[in-house]
Amino acid sequence: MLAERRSALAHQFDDPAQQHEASSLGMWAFLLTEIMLFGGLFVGYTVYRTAYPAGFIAGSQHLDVLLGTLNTAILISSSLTMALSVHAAQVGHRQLLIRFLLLTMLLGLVFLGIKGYEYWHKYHESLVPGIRFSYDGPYQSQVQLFLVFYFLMTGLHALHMVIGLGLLAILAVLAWRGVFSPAYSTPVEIIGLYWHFVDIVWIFLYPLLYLLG
Amino acid sequence: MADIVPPRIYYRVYVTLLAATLLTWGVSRLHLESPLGVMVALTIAMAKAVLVVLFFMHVRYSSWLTWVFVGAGIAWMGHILILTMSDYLTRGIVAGW
Amino acid sequence: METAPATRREHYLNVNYSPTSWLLTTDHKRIALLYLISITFFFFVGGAAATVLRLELMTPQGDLVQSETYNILFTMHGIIMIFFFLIPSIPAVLGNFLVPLMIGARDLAFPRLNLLSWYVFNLGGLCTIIAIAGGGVDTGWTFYTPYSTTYANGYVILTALGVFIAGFSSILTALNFIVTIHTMRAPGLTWFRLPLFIWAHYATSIIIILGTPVLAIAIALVAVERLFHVGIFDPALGGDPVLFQHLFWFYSHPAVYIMVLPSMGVVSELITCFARKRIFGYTFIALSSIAIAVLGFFVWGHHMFVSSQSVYASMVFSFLSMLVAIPSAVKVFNWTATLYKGSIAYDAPLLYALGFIGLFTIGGLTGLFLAALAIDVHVHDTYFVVAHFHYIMVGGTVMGYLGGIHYWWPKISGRLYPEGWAKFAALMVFVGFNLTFFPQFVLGYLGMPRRYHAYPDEFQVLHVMSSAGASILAVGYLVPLVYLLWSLRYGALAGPNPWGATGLEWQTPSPPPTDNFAATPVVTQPPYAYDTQEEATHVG
Amino acid sequence: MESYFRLFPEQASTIAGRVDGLYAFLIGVTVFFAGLIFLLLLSFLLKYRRRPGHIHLPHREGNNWLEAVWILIPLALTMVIFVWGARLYATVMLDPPAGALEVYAVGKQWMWKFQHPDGQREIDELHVPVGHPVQMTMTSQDVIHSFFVPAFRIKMDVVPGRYTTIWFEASKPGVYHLFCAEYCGTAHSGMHGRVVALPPTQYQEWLSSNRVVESMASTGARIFQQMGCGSCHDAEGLAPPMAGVFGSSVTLASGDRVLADEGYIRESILDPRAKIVAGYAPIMPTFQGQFSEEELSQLVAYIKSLGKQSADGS
Repeated sequence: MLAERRSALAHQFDDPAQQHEASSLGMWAFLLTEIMLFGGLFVGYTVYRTAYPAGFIAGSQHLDVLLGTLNTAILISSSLTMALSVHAAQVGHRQLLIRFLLLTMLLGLVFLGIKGYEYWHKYHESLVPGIRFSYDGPYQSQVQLFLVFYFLMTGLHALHMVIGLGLLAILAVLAWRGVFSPAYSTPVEIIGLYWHFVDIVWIFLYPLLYLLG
Repeated sequence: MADIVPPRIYYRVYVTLLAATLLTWGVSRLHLESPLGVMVALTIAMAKAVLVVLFFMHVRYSSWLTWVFVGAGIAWMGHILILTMSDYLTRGIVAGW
Repeated sequence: METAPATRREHYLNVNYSPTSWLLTTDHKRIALLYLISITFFFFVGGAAATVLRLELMTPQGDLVQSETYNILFTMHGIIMIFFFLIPSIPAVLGNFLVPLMIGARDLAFPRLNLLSWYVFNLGGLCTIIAIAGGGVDTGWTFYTPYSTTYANGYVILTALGVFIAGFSSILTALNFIVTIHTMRAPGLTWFRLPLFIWAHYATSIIIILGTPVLAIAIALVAVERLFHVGIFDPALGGDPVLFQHLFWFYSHPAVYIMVLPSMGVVSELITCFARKRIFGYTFIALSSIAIAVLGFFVWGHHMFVSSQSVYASMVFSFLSMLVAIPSAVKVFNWTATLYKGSIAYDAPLLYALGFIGLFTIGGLTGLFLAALAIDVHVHDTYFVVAHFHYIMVGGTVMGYLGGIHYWWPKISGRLYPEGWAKFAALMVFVGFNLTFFPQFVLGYLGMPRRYHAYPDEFQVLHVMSSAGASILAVGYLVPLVYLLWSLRYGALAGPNPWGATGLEWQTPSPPPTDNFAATPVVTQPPYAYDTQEEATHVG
Repeated sequence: MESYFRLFPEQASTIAGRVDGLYAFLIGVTVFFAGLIFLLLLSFLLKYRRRPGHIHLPHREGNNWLEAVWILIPLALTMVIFVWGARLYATVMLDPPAGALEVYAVGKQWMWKFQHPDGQREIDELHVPVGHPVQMTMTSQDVIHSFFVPAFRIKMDVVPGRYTTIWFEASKPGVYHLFCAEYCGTAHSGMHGRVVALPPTQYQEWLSSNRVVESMASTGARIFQQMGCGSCHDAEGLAPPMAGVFGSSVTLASGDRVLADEGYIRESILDPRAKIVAGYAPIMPTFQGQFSEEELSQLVAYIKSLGKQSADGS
């Protein structure tokens, strides 16, 4: 029922092509706002990174490069499975679509698991500014500033991942109900755009946070 | 409707992205001088992002309007960074910070 | 003559009267009315705060309210008027109502997002109202750090959350406009046949999309710093308070253009209609809207000339600020030239439009004072600034908003407003406004700082003039509220096109049917083709 | 009555007249363009009002020459305004004339605290000589304030965590308003004081009648002693010697060079490891939280005085 209504052409559009164009353009416009949302944080990061290079390098040493690299690979893999999901939807291969969507979600969950482990580890090391923080080494306030940005940037990114996982779950259910077809794969495509965007943010976070020094 | 991209392109892009990740990690082990190291890391990140945008996000096969939107995003991101830094980087010249 | 409602025609207002048909509507016209109710409420809340401020300032001593209260009042006045009235005013009410009508579409591209944006808006408003009811907040609408993060009193986080949430409602509206204008124009409606109102809304939407998220993140950082006591902007922990100003003004300067561009769009419509003439320099006006949207992002540092920003950066920002004056000047000259050899009818909407041109001209020219570095050093954070931005935001935006409400009222309600009362109100607003804010230019140059609860005696005469003007202004705002409500029931039936205007919105009945047009219109000529129309039959 | 209603503020500094000159020019521009627009609007409204028998004339959609005129003329004018404003701004914001009197200011909620080089302290009142440049070095103990003297046409934000500077030269004896122009909380409007500009001889009298035991630099020297700063900074090789540092260009361990100004000295006391001087180990502990802003400025004044002595000596 719901499925049928969704696949139907909304009353304000003339034809499916127009609807598809509008949806995809809408997602791109939304991604523009997302870029600027992260952009504010990137500006803050750049300002302080320039002002306190040594302190930021010292802060970066407290991150686990191996886990960061692993997570980068996982997220890139999830982008691949997402792209393959879109392909499966476009060619109308329902089983493959469901499988790739679930795989994407699985990879996303692994990413969040590793991220959670890193957070937990920071908590144990008392390196969570504002919650549990004690640090006696050099550049104390600058290391704290670095970690504030680490948590803000990865936290905002993780929040986007969680939202993305929710959207993927909805897609998986809809796919299971057989909503998508070669004539109607728009939702998979636009949520795919969102997922890839989240991937791109991480592609920048990885060198900026983990690979200093 | 969007063109359908053959999966083998996705796989190729995927392998390139993984290789680039390894590369950037490897380069970071070399502990290059501060500006150079950052430049290399950011250039690789930029290249990876371009690959994702062009292929995974289908921009290579999309209308000019999508290109405009992507361009606007990059331009505005650069703009807020450059104009803000124009303050911070010229402060030292004057007394103060 | 319109036939009496005996032959009941179905339109968007009478199609269903149930409360849920309003609260769950996805009709852009109904959502526009929902917004109209919300922002009118916020306008009068913000206005009430201003009334107390003006009363307090009649005497140099702080005798009517305590300093704490005064600070809360001007903060609430700023936050409510800017985020909950001015920014949504024209886009969310007139824009929502007219964008699909003007481009010949049945609705916006994402009607459910549109409804969501209204709920999000009210949620943000609710947070702010709760913060006020609980005792308010005293950061100023600018939330400057480290005051807001460490020292301020009251519900800073809740208010910040309100502003944050409201930001997303304007993002949703803007996203809808951009997509709708790109994909849903009627056949034949090319970009350079679009009404200038649409161009203005397109430009505004660009600013909202690219700017609002930066404000959101800046405000979120303030909340994080206040909540967790980590130094992001606090110098005691290695932060930089000036960074907040950069992030804040990156949005909040372009926000001025979010407020005034739609108003310029309205004025373009009004001038052509009441001069019965094609607009002069259509392309220049259209492109100047885009130029303002883009250049508007390059000038934020002119709020920071004395903030300890680098002298060189200040010079760059001053230079860029000068450039943004040009597209504004282009618009004013073209509107003036449009009246040349027209056939001008002095209806109330035109009076508002003329008021807009006059006040915006003053507001724009005084903007040059503030962009000129050495003058800004003296007048920064004085009443000169207060006067300047009220000329732009009230003299500009509110004039355009009221003009637009009057002009499209017959379309929205199907009824005519009483013309005599409307002219009277327009005059009150114009006179009251100038009396309120012109003396503030003088005050500012004399050195009266803004946000002062008490002040030295020598400023009193000008303050009293200003307060007197404000009382006239208040009448000017209350009168339309009364007669517009009155006209809903007693106004004469309007008919589809009472002004004899061009534009697709006038080619459908008033009020329009839910789907806007019986058949999708086809556009064959440029906008404002008053010269190809038959001689107007409208009697002015 | 006259003092209760005026259109322009008093001119009491050397730059006030120059700022007013630009202001007058801008008023001229405003009156001209606003007047032009109003006159045109008014004449069109009257001449082309809709009336029976009024005929539509042939329509013009635009005129590119006209557009060029009203783009280029405003552009040229704004460039004049920009250059004029920027030059004047550079005069006010950049370095003060040599030999300026250096006064330190600390803003806090809700008062101004000043200290003169010879050690005189004032609260909410600042005595300055007429005809001699004064440089303010300012910081804040809490939130952002702004030092604003309308009669001098100067204003500068006073920002916590850093020094900001502004200079002026009073040109007319008198008592002038000093306002805090950046909103700073509950008693923001109560944070005002007076600037008393005195003729040089009276200023000297005022200084001597307020004779204090110590100049700022000697207080700074005493703090330097008490805190044991000398045990490293006076010892060979442990820490950089302080003599001659101020105003010099310091090479850092990172290879960068910085100018040793007030801000650098302040930062090096509070966050010694932020900029390590080349050739020294990062052994200095932070003094964050151990000095008031006044004490910091006294230390700065002391180190500044050492810089000058050696400069004189060499």
